[in-house]
Amino acid sequence: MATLQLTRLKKRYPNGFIALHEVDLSVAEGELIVIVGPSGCGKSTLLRTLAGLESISDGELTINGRRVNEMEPAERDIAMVFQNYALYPHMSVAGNMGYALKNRGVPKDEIRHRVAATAELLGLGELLERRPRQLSGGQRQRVAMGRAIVREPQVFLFDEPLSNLDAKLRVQMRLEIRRLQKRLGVTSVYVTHDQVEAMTLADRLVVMNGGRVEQCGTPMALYAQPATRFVASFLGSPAMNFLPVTTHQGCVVLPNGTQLALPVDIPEGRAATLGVRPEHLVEATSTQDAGVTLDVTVEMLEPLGADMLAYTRLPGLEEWLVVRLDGAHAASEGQRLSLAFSPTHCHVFDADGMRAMTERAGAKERAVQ
Amino acid sequence: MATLQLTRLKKRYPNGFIALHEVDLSVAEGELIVIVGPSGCGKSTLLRTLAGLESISDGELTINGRRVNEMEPAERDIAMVFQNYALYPHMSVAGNMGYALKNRGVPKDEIRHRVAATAELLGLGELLERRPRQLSGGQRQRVAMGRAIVREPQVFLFDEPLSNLDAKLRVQMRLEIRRLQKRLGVTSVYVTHDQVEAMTLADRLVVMNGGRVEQCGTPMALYAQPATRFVASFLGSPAMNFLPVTTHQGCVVLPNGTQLALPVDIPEGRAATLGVRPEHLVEATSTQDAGVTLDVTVEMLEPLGADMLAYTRLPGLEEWLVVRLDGAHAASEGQRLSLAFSPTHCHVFDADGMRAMTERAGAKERAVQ
Amino acid sequence: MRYQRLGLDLVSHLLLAAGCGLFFLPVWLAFTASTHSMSDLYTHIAPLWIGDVGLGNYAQLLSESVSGLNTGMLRLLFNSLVMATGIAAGKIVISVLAAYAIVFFRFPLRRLCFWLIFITLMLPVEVRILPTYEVVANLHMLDSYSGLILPLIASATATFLLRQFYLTIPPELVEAARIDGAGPWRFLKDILLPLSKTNLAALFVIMFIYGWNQYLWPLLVTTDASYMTVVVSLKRMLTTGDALVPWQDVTATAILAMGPPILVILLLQRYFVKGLVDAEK
Amino acid sequence: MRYQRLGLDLVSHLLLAAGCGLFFLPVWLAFTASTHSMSDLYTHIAPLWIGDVGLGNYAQLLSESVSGLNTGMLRLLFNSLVMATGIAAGKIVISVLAAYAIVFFRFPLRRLCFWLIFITLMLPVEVRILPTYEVVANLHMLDSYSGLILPLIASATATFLLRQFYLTIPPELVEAARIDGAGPWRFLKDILLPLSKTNLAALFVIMFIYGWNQYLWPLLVTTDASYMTVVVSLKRMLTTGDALVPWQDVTATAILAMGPPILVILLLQRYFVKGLVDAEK
Repeated sequence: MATLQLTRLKKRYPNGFIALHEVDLSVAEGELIVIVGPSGCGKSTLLRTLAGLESISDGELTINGRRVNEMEPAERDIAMVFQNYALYPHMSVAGNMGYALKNRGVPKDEIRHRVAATAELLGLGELLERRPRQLSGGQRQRVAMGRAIVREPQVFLFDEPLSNLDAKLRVQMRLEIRRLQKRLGVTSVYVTHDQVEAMTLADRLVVMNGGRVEQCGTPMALYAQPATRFVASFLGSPAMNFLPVTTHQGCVVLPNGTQLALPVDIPEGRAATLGVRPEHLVEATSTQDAGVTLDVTVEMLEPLGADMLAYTRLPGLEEWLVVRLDGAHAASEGQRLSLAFSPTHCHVFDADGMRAMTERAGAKERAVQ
Repeated sequence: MATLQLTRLKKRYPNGFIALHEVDLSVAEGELIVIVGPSGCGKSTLLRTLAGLESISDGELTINGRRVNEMEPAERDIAMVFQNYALYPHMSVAGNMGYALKNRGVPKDEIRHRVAATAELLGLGELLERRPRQLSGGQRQRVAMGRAIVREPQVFLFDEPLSNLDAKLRVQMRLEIRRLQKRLGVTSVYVTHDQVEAMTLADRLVVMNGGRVEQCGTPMALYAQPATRFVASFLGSPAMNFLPVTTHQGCVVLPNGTQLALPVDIPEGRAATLGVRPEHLVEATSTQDAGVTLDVTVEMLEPLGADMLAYTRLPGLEEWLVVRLDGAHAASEGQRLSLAFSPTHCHVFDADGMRAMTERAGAKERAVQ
Repeated sequence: MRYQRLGLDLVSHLLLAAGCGLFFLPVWLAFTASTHSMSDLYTHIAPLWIGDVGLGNYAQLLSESVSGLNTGMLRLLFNSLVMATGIAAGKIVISVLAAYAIVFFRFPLRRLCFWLIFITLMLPVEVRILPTYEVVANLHMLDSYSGLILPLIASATATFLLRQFYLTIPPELVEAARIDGAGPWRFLKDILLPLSKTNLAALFVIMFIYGWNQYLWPLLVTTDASYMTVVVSLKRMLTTGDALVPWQDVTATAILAMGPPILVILLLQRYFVKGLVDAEK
Repeated sequence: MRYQRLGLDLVSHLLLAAGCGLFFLPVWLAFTASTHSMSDLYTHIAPLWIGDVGLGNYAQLLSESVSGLNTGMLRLLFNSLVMATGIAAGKIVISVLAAYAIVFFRFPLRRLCFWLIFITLMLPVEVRILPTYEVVANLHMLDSYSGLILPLIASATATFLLRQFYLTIPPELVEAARIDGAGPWRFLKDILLPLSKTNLAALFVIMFIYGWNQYLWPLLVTTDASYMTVVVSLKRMLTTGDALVPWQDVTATAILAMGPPILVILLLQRYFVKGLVDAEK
């Protein structure tokens, strides 16, 4: 239960590679921050500098207002859950969970008591005498959690803790981690490359790319109003569709010539990108209000059960336009569809990939409506 | 381009473990069959017996009507794509692709010609001189595909070829594999544990569990009308909701006492399970027609972007009831919801997990409607 | 996952049988020779079956002092045991520390260190034997156990084997231990040593045998027969000047000399085999 | 991922420096001694700097025949080279085949085979030296290169190291090769040998040094000086009876004897170091 403050944090490796470019972030007490990004974006490096496993090149890191830049990991009072769990293979579950306490000189009786209480909380009571290799993946994951919890640290750090589990178990453990974190109220930083995990777990989401923070905010805010094209394409599955557009008299002009009145902030005649999410493309009815329609051809269908993804193509365009149809939709490959979408669901990005819409104030309500 | 016929195929290991219990399956020319199931269900063993890497204990396997039970892998004229690609690390891409041809004594000129043509098809033309370790994951995957294609085999076997790729690349390669397979028209058997991959790729889907085939059919048929509770829970994400029910005078009785007239095939008073998919639970409007309503409390919300999953609970029941709401839905935790669903979307399973609905004929149209 | 049908099944089995013979025949011949009387041995060549003296030669060897030396066989065996144990234990302590430093610490001379240890691979005791002798003599360690043991202790091979093993330990384990407040020594004691138990047992056996079989160094460094080892005494028995070589004693000593290594293997076998086999699961 | 701040930095560096000294001092002393005249060596103890004879002792050694033997130093070096190369090459061929059979074939006696090879670990040539001598003598291989080489060829260590490496080869690679129509021999030739290139080079170096440093076996099996090896000749020089030991020749020979192993290391270094280091990436 602590606050965490990163001020212009920088990490440069001896070989000159800069893994983190001046990262600023403050984490409130009890908050669960998820850092998400593709591999190589610096998210793991960031977590490891927080843990003290990597030195900080520049900037300041404070926990509860106390500068910890130079402290050893054990002195920072943090706990970390590793991707491969990093359980000590030769120790029992109880030994694994109690090892940090033992190193701190906590009396044996108290260790036993605290380990038992934590094991109870996680449903590991029966397994205390087992070795890690005798446990299933999910159980190992729980033991790794228990090892972190039993120390009652100031901050939890999670390094992709669910990526070694299968899909079903991942969903279940995701719920469990969220519930535990809320219940214990411990400030947490969680790193993942999986945008679904990120969206569902985060109080606030930090999207990183190339060692920089692209955007930070609540999951739905980022989804509804991505600040950059990168964020827009990273969050959401299937990914957002992008169409090359130009601007003309304050309107954006679609590849098929349609003009769309959007409050964009791009000089006349410049190239830009229009983004529309697959679920915002709907089949046009005759009485379409104020929207835009696109006539496309279905090239491939992917039945997902509840939904059906249609990979369609606008004449003369290279990119797919992915549409999310109902799972029981009767579409067939080669069929023509007329798609409509509303200007409120449009995102425009300039040539540098930055969001280029003027209305900051009203956008959120509209997008979330 | 061949047919494949498995007749009461059985695999028993020397230690007595039976990995496959009399599997029957016939694969038509050019068909893409996907075998899906949880780990340990025997799907990989099945593929390996087809390849000749595991011996067959009993039953018969024919390719194009020719019995191949005792043939060496190389004699069966099949090609296999492995999960870890299994590229020869010391050979160039061209060397990897041409190795099988070289072993068959194909003249060097022809090897070069065929390798070049296949590389062209897969967009590997530039990479022929590279070593596998110089390639990205997606490129390695392509080389593994190329090695299979260049031999022009009778049958392709795929052993979870996409599971080492990240999410975005997986979607892309999934589309590419499907396109290639249709274009080449080679009979294929594809093994995966990922139900999304299975649904989107398969001409026909084989769901396995515990060494037995649970159900076989088109993806949408299995999704709409699962033959067992296992198939129902395995396909679809989020998974189907199950409620314990009893039967009374030809009706099923929900935990909250509601009676539902369904054509079930279960003796009076017996316990059964009612399954409803999350996307078929909708918020009840006042003018609900003929449906059933359940009053639930929202316990946890997972925003996925386009959708919002609500984990709700029916009073007095242990299990979650998962509902798929719109991504912009204003639900909050602790809120009460009234959910409605239509009898046409219900699945009833008996105590053994078998589908127990009498109407076979009309069900499909209704479920897919 | 393996080739099962072979085509050359028969050939490989014949080769195997021949290999077994090649390895075991000499041991068997040595044993049978040790159960014959000296006169028997000089009238027959290579007896293939147990002779009429039975274990008599052994009883005599163990009770009397060895011919040409005023030391008993038991003393020789004890000397060999002390030397082999000392060398094996010393090598393991040195190697564990060296491999630990090389793998887990980042210090400026890590690369140099690696090369230095590597170079000792090409400097076995035989090559540096003369200067080493001088050093040991100056330190008055001739005819002592420490003189027998210390110069043979540095072991590049063991360091390399341990290093290879340490490199397979996931870095996350080290990091988890750091976060759990374990310093370098505690990590060594609580995590690394317990994890390398089987490897250490295997190394101990190999090094024990290496130490046991040392010949040239003990020969040089001991003049006092009460520090002589079994292997050296074997050579002594062969150089009898004009007298006949007592082959029955020589072979009996050879068989006796195989005893302690076999005993060590049997004692540590559980760990040893696990250490060698575990990669196979 | 490693401990970086140490607290015992200074101590470890001092230990390192001491270690270097311990390893290098003897070599340096040997070299300086070899550049002095015999009379110098018997008036001073352990000269620490190069003497006034310079490389004269070397020139003399290489041009004249070795004192007490009617063979030149070059012949001795050549003999050592043939023996070491033969042993190293032979060991590698045997080990590759044995490890290949053990890892990739399922035959009924696999377990037994494993144990047999394992047992040879405890039977180094010194232990089975007498019966082996008898066999070699009966086959008329005394005073021949084959007699020097063949009995030293079976190598449990090399087989084990290769086996460990082969076990790391993913089974899918073997399966892919089977599907690609590669039989056992073709798999060995096309896949396994190219993949183990670096390991084989490393093994060759280690085995070459092992062979080069053999002492007891060449001593027994050669009576003809034209088959004598350098290492054996060193020992000969030390046992001069009543005459003074020619220390300048002994040390010069020792330095010369270190040459070929160093040359082999330099030649194969690229592979060797890669084989040892590659786990580190």
